[in-house]
Amino acid sequence: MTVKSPPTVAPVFDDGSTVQIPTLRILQADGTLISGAQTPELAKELAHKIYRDMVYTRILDERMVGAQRQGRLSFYLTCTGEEASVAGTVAAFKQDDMIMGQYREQVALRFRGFSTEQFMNQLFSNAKDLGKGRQMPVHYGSRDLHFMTIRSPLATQIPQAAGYAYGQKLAGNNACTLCYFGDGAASEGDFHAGLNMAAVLKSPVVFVARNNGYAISTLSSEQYAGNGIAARGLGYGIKTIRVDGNDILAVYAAAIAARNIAVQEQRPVLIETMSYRLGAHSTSDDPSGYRSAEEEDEWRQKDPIIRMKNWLINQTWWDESRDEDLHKNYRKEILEELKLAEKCPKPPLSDLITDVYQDTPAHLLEQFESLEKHVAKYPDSYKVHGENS
Amino acid sequence: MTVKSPPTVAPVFDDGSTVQIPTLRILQADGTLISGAQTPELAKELAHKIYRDMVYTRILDERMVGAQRQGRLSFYLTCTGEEASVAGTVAAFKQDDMIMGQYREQVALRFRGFSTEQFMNQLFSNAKDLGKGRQMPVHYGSRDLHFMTIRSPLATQIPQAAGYAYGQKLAGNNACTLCYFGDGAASEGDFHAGLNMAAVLKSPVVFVARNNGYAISTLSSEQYAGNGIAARGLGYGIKTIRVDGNDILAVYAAAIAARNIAVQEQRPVLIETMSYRLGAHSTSDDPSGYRSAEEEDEWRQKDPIIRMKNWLINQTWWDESRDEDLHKNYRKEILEELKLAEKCPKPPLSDLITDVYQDTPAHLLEQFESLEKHVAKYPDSYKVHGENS
Amino acid sequence: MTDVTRMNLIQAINNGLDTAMAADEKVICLGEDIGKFGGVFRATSNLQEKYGRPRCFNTPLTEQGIAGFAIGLAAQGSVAVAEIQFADYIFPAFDQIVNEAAKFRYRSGDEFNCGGLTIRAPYGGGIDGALYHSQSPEAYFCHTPGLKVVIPSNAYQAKGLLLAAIRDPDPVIFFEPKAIYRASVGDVPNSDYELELGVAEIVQVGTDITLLGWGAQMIQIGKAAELAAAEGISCEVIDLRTLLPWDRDTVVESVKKTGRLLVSHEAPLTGGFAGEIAASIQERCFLSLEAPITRVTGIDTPFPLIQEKQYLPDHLKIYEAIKSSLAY
Amino acid sequence: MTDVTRMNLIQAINNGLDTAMAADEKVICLGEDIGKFGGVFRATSNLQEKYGRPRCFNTPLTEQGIAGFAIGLAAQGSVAVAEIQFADYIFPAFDQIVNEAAKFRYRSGDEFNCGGLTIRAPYGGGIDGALYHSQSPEAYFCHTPGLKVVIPSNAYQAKGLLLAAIRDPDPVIFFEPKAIYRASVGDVPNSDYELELGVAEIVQVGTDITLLGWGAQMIQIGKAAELAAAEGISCEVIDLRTLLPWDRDTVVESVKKTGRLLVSHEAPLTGGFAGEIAASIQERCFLSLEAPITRVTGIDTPFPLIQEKQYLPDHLKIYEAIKSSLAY
Ligand SMILES: Cc1ncc(C[n+]2csc(CCOP(=O)(O)OP(=O)(O)O)c2C)c(N)n1
Ligand SMILES: Cc1ncc(C[n+]2csc(CCOP(=O)(O)OP(=O)(O)O)c2C)c(N)n1
Ligand SMILES: [Mg+2]
Ligand SMILES: [Mg+2]
Repeated sequence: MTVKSPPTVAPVFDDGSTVQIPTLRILQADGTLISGAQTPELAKELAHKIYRDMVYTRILDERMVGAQRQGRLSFYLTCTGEEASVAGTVAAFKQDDMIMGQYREQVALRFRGFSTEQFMNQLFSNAKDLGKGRQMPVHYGSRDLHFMTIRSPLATQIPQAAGYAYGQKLAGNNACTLCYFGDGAASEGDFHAGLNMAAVLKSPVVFVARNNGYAISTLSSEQYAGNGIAARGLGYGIKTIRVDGNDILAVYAAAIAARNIAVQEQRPVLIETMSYRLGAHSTSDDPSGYRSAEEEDEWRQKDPIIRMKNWLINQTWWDESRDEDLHKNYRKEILEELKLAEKCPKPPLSDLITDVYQDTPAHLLEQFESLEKHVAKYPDSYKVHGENS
Repeated sequence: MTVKSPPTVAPVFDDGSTVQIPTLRILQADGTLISGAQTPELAKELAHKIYRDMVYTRILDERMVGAQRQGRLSFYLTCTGEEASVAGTVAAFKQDDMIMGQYREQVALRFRGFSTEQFMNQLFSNAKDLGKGRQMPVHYGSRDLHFMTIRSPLATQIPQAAGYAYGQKLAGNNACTLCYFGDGAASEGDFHAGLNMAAVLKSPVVFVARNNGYAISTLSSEQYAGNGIAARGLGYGIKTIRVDGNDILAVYAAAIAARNIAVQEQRPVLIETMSYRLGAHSTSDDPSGYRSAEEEDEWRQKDPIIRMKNWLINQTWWDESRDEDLHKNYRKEILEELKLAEKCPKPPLSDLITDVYQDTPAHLLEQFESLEKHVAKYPDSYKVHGENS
Repeated sequence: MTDVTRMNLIQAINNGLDTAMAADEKVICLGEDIGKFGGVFRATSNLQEKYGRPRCFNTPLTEQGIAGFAIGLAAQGSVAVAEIQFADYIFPAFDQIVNEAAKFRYRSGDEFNCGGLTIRAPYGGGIDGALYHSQSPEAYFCHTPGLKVVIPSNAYQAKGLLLAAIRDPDPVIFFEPKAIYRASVGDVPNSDYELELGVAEIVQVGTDITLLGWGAQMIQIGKAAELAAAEGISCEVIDLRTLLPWDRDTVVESVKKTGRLLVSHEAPLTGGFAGEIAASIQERCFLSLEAPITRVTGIDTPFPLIQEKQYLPDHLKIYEAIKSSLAY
Repeated sequence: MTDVTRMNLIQAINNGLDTAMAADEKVICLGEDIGKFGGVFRATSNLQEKYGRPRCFNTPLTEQGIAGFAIGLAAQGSVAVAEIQFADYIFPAFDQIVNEAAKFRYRSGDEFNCGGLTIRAPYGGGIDGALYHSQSPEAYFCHTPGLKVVIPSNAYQAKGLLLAAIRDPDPVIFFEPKAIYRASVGDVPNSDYELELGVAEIVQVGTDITLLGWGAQMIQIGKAAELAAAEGISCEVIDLRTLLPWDRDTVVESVKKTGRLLVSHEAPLTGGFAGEIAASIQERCFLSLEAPITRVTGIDTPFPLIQEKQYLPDHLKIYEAIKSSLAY
């Protein structure tokens, strides 16, 4: 029917291994360009911003893992190792393009302008958390910054992103959607539904598959048998590119081109960023049970932040002393805000029942009334944990 | 990580349109071979059996659509136009390979030895139906014939087939699973889950995607934007082939090779058969609302049964008078069995509650007892429809 | 031009969708075969022709995708009306509905919502559809805070409730009793009107027992009430219309008066929504109840084919249960 | 070697799986991260090492695939024990479970079945897990004829019920109360033993009120019963253990004696399984009931984070409800 397919008389099977999907690379570990590579247009200020946000995120992650170990936080999850995959993509988009992430993309939120205080409010589920203290740490979201609130179920955002972008197309305002997910999430049925629908219905959405080699303990060789996630993009007829996710210039170059395609051609694009989850899956995880320190070390050599720093220094856009200051200032800022957020009161009990519906229905109000009475009877037993009494 | 991918400095996007997936063709409409094509090894008796079963199925379908129009049957659904896609595949498998179909593969069941009486018993939901009159017409199944009972929800059998075949692998008896589904069903999340799991876990299953251009009224151009279903196989690292589904020799050649791969290499295979649903989706459907008579006529010229007949005649394995006899005999047999099945009593009331569990639990027995009493009180109101009183 | 048109339930649905699309260009219809073909039950007939393909289109065959796509559309600010071809096929979308749509506003602290979402699906038995074209899955959704669940029982309700559902600020699951798509005929206003969600309709006032139901069961309940009336039993008949949140006060008031309650639905007994109603009403009407609350429902099996008539709770079963309750 | 080993609930699960795999080579464990890593809660620790990767393996990350694959395995004759990492993530598998596993035998007229299927999932609150690591979805499955639903409340039950579930001829959904995975410790026989499905356990005999629950709620119920005892109230405590099919007779007998029933679960009130129990018991114990059947459950919101303690039905709420019932 609708496929183009030349006739053949040879009964030959193809498992896709002949289909080459190269990896875009621009920057080498020492910060020099690969021969023949072209730097994408990237103004000094923007380069600085990207770098600063990556450094910020690294420090935030280190600090919060520490805070979790100290028992100040119930849970945390880092972006460590994948900062360039995320920063390099978000930097190519417009401020009002919608971002629908998985959970390991805090650098995108930082890039959009989420403040340290806002991060801390969410992490400590305090009364100032935009999410009203309802979700676990790292489930950030901000309407102002066009960053859809993170949810835990994997891959659900993928068909949603296809729909969101379709709505943007009908609205006709040249905005698009940027949707992140992991190599593990790409095995979910929702991945298939979302990418196929976006392709057929021509949604202006850029999918970024963060292929970091793991889904918790599950190796990507236990996740798929084909040529990564990119090979599937080809199957959907989606314009697809694979990039070195630790190479900020390659990621940025791909993302700029991807957004152009999405908005100009009103169709989806898939970027697969090849990288590595340098840390544990989350603070609940211990990777020593399933991978070697050597493997981790190997990837530490490819750190995307160091690589970008080397490039900036080569450009004479940066130097070590500025770098030290940057680190110091961020550490200080984060620690200060952490302390403030910890002390901030928790959300009121009434937040338990609002927003289930736009207007709280009678039966829920009734349930809440009797809960309030009960809590008033036993105030000591229902102190919100972390609450100062 | 685990993908092979050469580096590139060119930010080029690939939407898969450069990936060629040819269509295997052997037989021409007039029954002669395409130049350069090789006939697969196909003994005369087997060729006869395939042809007879295809003719049988065509006649069965015509007759039952007629019976439905006469109001003797509530529902029916034909294989018309796709007989070769199904007969050519099933013929390449062993009798105890498991078949997990969608619903349009009755010729496979016939090939396995399902009798006219058995077809009729299911279609008329009578007491001799192996399925105990519980599912709509065409939901056949037979443990003896290793043909898993058809269910209505689409694509659910795909991950099940991956699991079934995995069990066969562990059992070590060199059997495999043959799993059919349509171009529409291939959009379901279960398709993605099933093919990917089969690929990763190396299940000996042969998937046959019957691409007939439509899912009810939905054109395949509204179903996918890529290079059919085969292109996805490549993405999963599954050995994949596309064949002309109206060319019995091409289908059979592909299927023989596919089963070999599945069993020898213990891995999945995907065959995409390109064909056309010549009839309505079902007796509940009227295709004139969404496609032209011209389009249908065009495809009628490519009828797989006529093409095979021409080949058989060219081989001097068949002639028109035998063909007429065959048709006449089948028509007679089908009509006779139809009448018998119609008159056969319906399943007993007790079949309403058996098989929900292996042993019917107390609460259900209790519900049944009160139902029995009620029905006994109003016998006329609860005559089983179609039941002779 | 008159103010009302005589139409059947499916025409009223079509008319409701037409009205919604005409009134607000943000309204988008999507689903399997709903485009040019107009849907397997013709609910979307002519809508693509009238409003263009971008606003009324076929999707690929994936219910989880349809639900997810529609949630995204709604989050973006569109008003998404998704059709699931049969309620039996809503289960692949269960995660998107229960984990996503229902919790979208709550989990974001109202930063985001998908209130513009409505999911329509034909449900229930009566068409020789067997296991997979007959189910009544409403109870699954009624256990899910954040959703609204609405079921009309006639053409007038169908249009008015559908318009209210589409415009409701929360995600709504809208089940349509397909058995009476054509059989239920009535006068439907041509105007744009809404019937308030969460409000039950007292169909018939009575004194001896309260009969409660929704969807196609209202016809069985009506017939049973007639049979009972012939024996001098006065039934109060209530059509719930919205199951979540349900109009408990109206039911409580009625049961306090009649002292007896019968609830009927097609879905299997165990875990069906009648259980919730019974539990809730026995709590509030304990001292008024003169007999146990009775449930007349499907039995605890998958939906059968050949014994559909035996399986379904019909007017005779309801009538017998009324008599048993009165005789308690 | 002694006959029993002191272990916690998750160790008992691990021990039960080990026992099942040792006894029958057809038993296969599959799920996300369950292989070398042993599962995020360590339920499958060492099983891959012991029985080989073909019999205990990581799957790709797809719950609908895991369920479908496991159904296929079971249909083939294997005994499939699938893990869903959190019960909150069982919803993508809902169609495979509700439309497929539950109806597999029935629809085929017993030509085929997938009775060898068991799906395990940690469920419930108590670990600061918020909306998506805390849900109690048992009621969704209890409305599905063809399934069995089992929930242990301690280590001894966990092993015995799990072995019975794995060997049961019907598909079983097995929810494990993760809040007490480590906290619940007890003596567990080293032998291979099964606890019969469908049979409740009378944990404490009493006369004034029947308290009914399952899973981690049994701890709250136990504490409440103690508080009540201190006030001279004698509670009969029943652990349901199997929710589908549930042991109605045991509950009926108890309520006929005590005249009062309280049911507690973590899931939201509306549509929760306590509703079914209440509806069913008021029908059978109408004349014995001295007060309305009380439900102490989660409220009708998604599962919260910071107000988890307030949300959960705990011993104090149960205690208060006991007193209210007695004072009715
Ligand atoms: C539907 C669903 N299933 C399972 C989980 C549990 N889970 C959380 S993260 C994760 C691994 C995800 O891996 P990947 O998508 O590769 O992202 P990464 O963590 O590597 O960034 C799993 C299994 C979940 N959150 N949602
Ligand atoms: C999960 C599910 N969704 C929807 C349907 C309704 N339905 C039955 S057949 C069909 C079209 C299937 O098309 P395809 O897979 O191409 O098979 P074909 O009929 O062309 O052989 C649809 C939408 C269904 N049976 N199951
Ligand atoms: Mg990953
Ligand atoms: Mg098709």
